[in-house]
Amino acid sequence: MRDVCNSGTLFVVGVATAIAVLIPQIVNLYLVIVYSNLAIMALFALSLAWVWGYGGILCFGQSAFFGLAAYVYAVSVINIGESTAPFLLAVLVPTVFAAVIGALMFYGRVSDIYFAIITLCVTLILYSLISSTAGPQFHIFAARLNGQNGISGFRPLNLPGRSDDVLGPVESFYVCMTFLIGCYVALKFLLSSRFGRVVVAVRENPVRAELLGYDTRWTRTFVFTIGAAIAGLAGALFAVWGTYVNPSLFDLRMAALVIIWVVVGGLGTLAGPMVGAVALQYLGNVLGKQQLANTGMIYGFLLIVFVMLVPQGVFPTMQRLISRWSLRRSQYEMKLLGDDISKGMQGR
Amino acid sequence: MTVGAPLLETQALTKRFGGVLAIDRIDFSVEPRELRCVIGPNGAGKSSFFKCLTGLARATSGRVLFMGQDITRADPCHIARLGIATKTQVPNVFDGLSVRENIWIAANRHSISGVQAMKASENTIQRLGLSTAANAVVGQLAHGARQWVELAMIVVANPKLVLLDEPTAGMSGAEIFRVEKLLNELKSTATIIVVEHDVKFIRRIASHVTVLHNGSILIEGPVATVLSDTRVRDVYLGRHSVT
Amino acid sequence: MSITRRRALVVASSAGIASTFDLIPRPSLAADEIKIASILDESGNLAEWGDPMAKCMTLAVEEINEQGGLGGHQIKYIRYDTQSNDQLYAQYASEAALQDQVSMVLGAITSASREVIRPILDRYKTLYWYSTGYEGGVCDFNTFCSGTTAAMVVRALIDWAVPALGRKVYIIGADYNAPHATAKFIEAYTKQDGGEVIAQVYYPFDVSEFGDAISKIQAAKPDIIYSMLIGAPHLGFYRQWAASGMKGKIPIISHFFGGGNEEVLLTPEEGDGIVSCYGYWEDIDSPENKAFLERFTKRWGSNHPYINAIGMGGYEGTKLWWLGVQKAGTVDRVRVIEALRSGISWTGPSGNIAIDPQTNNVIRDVYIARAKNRRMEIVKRVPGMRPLFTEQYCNLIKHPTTQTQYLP
Amino acid sequence: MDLTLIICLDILNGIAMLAMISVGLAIVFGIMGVINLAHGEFLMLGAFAATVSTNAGVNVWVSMLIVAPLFVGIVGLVVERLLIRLLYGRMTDTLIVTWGLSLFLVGAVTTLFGYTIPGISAPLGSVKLGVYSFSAYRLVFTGLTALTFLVIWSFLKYTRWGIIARGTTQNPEMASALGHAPHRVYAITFFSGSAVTGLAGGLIAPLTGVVPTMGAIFVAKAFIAVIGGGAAIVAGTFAASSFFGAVDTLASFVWTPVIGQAAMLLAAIILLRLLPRGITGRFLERRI
Repeated sequence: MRDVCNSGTLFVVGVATAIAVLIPQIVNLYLVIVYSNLAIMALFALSLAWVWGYGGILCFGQSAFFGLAAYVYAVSVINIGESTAPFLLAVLVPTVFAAVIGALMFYGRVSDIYFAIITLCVTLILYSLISSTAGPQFHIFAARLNGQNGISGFRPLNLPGRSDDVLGPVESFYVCMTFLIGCYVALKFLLSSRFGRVVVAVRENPVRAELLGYDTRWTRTFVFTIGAAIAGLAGALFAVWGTYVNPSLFDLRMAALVIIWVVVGGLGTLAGPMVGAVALQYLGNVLGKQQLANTGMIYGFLLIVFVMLVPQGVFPTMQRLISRWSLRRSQYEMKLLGDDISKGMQGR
Repeated sequence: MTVGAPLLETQALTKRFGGVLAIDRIDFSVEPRELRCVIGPNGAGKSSFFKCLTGLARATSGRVLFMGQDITRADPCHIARLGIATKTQVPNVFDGLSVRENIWIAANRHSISGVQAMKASENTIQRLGLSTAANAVVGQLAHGARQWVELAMIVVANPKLVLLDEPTAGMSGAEIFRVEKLLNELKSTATIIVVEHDVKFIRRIASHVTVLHNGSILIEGPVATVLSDTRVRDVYLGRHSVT
Repeated sequence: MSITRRRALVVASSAGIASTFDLIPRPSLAADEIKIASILDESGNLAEWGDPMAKCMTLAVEEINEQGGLGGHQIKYIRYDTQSNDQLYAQYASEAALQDQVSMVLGAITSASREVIRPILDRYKTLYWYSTGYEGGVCDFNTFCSGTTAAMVVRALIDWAVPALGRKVYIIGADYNAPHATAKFIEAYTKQDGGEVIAQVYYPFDVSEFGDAISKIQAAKPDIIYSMLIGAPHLGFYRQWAASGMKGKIPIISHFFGGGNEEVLLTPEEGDGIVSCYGYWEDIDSPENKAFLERFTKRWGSNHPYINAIGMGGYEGTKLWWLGVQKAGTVDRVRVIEALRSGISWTGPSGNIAIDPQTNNVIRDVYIARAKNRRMEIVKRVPGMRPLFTEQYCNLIKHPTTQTQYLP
Repeated sequence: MDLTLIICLDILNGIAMLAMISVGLAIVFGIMGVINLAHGEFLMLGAFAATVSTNAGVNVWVSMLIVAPLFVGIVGLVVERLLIRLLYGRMTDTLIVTWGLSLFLVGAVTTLFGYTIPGISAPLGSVKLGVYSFSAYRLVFTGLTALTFLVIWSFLKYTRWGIIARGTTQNPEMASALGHAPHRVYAITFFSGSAVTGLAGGLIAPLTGVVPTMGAIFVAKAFIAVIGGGAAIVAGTFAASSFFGAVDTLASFVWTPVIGQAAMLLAAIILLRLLPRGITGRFLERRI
């Protein structure tokens, strides 16, 4: 059981590394830029895959942490210049923010759809607040927030400590892929650790976990915070990638999009949502170049068809196709085991 | 009846759900190493009483003392950490996980390392004859088997106090016999409170019985006397109503 | 329905093919082909602006090609639909510049999206054309803004309105940058014309309930309401205003009205009499405009929505750029920019437009018009308005390396 | 004096607006637990139906009160048959499908009608209050909202179908054991939910701009209202709308509309933090 998961992990890591190494060799600069964006969105999807798929926390406002990080990077890099501190700050701020919200909500035993709506509200509040900072009076030191227009044209990443060595598209792509693979592996390790199994247990049955002496409120807060940190990382990378931030990062579309990615990729897996994000982002990019019909219409239609054909999401479906036979067998074994238990119980 | 401080004690414990008075000023106590049965017709307040003890429900008034410590307002996880293990009425396990993982989770809470937890859970798996099923996903097991896994999760936690809500529900005769043996083993290390309907089973395991009726204690005492008491029979037959 | 499905599926498969192509690096481009691209929201929230812009640009390109292009080189026009999603702006800008290596990008509707792609196109040395009317202040050697700037239309509108309608101006606007910035011009010019702005109130885009606004205005009793409301939800104001029986009691002026074909979305009972000011209206009565409308109808059919200044921007931008190319005799970026800045002037459907070398913005005619029965009747043509605010700060002749937007 | 009165009217109207756009969602979510992300587009369809039919010469009241609900109800029925039915109990899949549906509907309507269709103006004139004047239609709108709520409430409380529907919510197996196929109940529920949404769309058609993308702005507000309301469909939505609507309008009046919006969202957060099961989850247990 655990071996399978490991080989799966290795497979995913292998593929990702191959992509990271090969892409810049075989494709031109533009596609490297596109793929960087895909990597960033995959990382973003990964954060929700963890929070929702493993923590069992439906967070409808994951984009709040993504956008917050992007804004923190933009504002602080304009003020500081050298990009290392701003980058770290950009990950730190949403993490702390999430820890506070999480503690507030989970210790109040808010959960399920109610938590989802609260997080959505948080995003929308950020949207309306940041949108209304058009005037010159809204600025953080040197950085003017600039309302709907957002901030653009700020510095991308540079080599730590050496503010003249600004990273080009290819280097940035390596950075994105490194963080993506890093986070994926880190989460896999976390899941196989003692804590990781407790996390899954809490998702499976919070009441039982409580009765066994686990503080689900703390567990949930912690899981949520980790997720926010990863989303923050993605957001910071996004700001670096596009060198622009604006309130659309906090709008309903963005909030829903990441959820769609996760479901399309497959809830309850880490690799699936990454695939989902890449696939859907790429689809949108490709559809934007055709003039046959309204893009939104086609996109929506494809989504519907997809769910009808691939209910469990891409990744689990693939897994099932691979192990259909063995699965049928295991169910048979399961029955035998059931009998064994009752025998065993009477045996002694 | 042994002397000394009670392990668990409730003082005028009361719980209302909305307008309904589920349990009404219950004064209850068990001694260390005792196996106490709590019986009563449906709606007598047995489950509510348990909920208040485990922290799943907050008592409206009154106190719950465990080894002299007030746990009335404590959270379920903190109560559990004091050494109170619970089996709820319906099998309450991690359906998505394997038998081994279920038991490991239970052991892990108070083990210093994952390895130690693994050892503890393996022992329990052996002891309860679950080894053949160790990798089965609990959700796919039969009702009785899942109850059994839940009991294993209690055993591995080696608790001071065990609360069992209808441990034999949906079990075959042989399985019930098995549970009885397990309880007798547990009794040597822990205090046990069992909610049960099966009178034969009660006679076999318990020395003392508490009868709940309409949310308060109707009668309490040795099995024989209590079960032969007319009021108890009336209550079960629904003739009697305490005023 | 079934037809739609089939079409969608066809598209899906073709899309798949396209994507596989993308994975392979493209060979260098055919030499005899001039490529230009538009990056516009042709679907999603902003589609009602993006779609006509793309149509107008298509028409311009086809006209140029009919006239033989540049020395026999035809123009290939690439359309990117950003689906009202700023991320795609960033991606497509890079694609147009790096992969398609186009000679010119015309694109962005909102200022936000413009500020996303302007730095990218600067970085990758691709000529950028922004044709939508905007708040003004863009000062970038590589960027040409052929739309009206807020200062010029406000100047025209206030100079006409304050003497004619009264002194007390009440500003109600959408809560984003352009209105906040423009309000400063309104205040300044109103004061110069002897009037005063008595109040300003701003609404988020998604507000459609204007009860409180109407009550506040009724309490304040201004002579003029200057509206900078925009988008469908904000139409609620005009509707609720009329429904409250206020229509005609206090005149409404707005240099935003008409940009989203509000005069069509509103009924005559609601819309008639609202005065606006833009660089182009379909109702302009000039031979150039008549000819244009004929060609447009011939190309896109007669039941197209009312063509407004924003849509026309796609046509103007392409034509102006083409004048530069013809003058330079090449599509080389630097030479075309020089040619354009050497004083290009053009009389088209929207009257005269001249490029101002100091700002890379334009000096152009603007038209004050009044909504009447779902069309706009021209009240006054104001010739040769300069990019007033922009030219105070921006001087690309002295500082050609500037790449910024000055905000009031 | 006039001012306070007018403010009260505005607040009432704000509440009515929120309540009206939410109640259809409340029915679908409350009884079926289906999160319909295309709710906004259903509103849009209602508005389009009303506008188009009015422009086609149908009496404005007929098209708002009959055509719009009927049309959207039928659309809802089709959607239920083709999509939702196959996804019961699969909340996450329903999320994507309805999201896809919303994109599809926007695209389809755009393709059919274009971006701009001639709008319809509010019937009835205006009423004067001292220096103020107030749209009579908006008063009627408020009244109609109240009426709609009354009808739905009494329907759920007294009619056989209402009771069956509520029963199905509590316990589908039980309901089907009693011989009521949940699918049939759900189909009818989705139809009526969509119809009410269509009605809302029709009624707001003269109040706002009718364009294919208009739905987007309503869906979030509607959700917050419905979830904030909690278990009870009618009472909950009503309570939540009243609370949020009042907060929004009042804050908009006292400060700025931006603050109004933020205040409403903040109120929602605080509310759900204090009452983790929504308003009625706490106070009106087991009500409609």
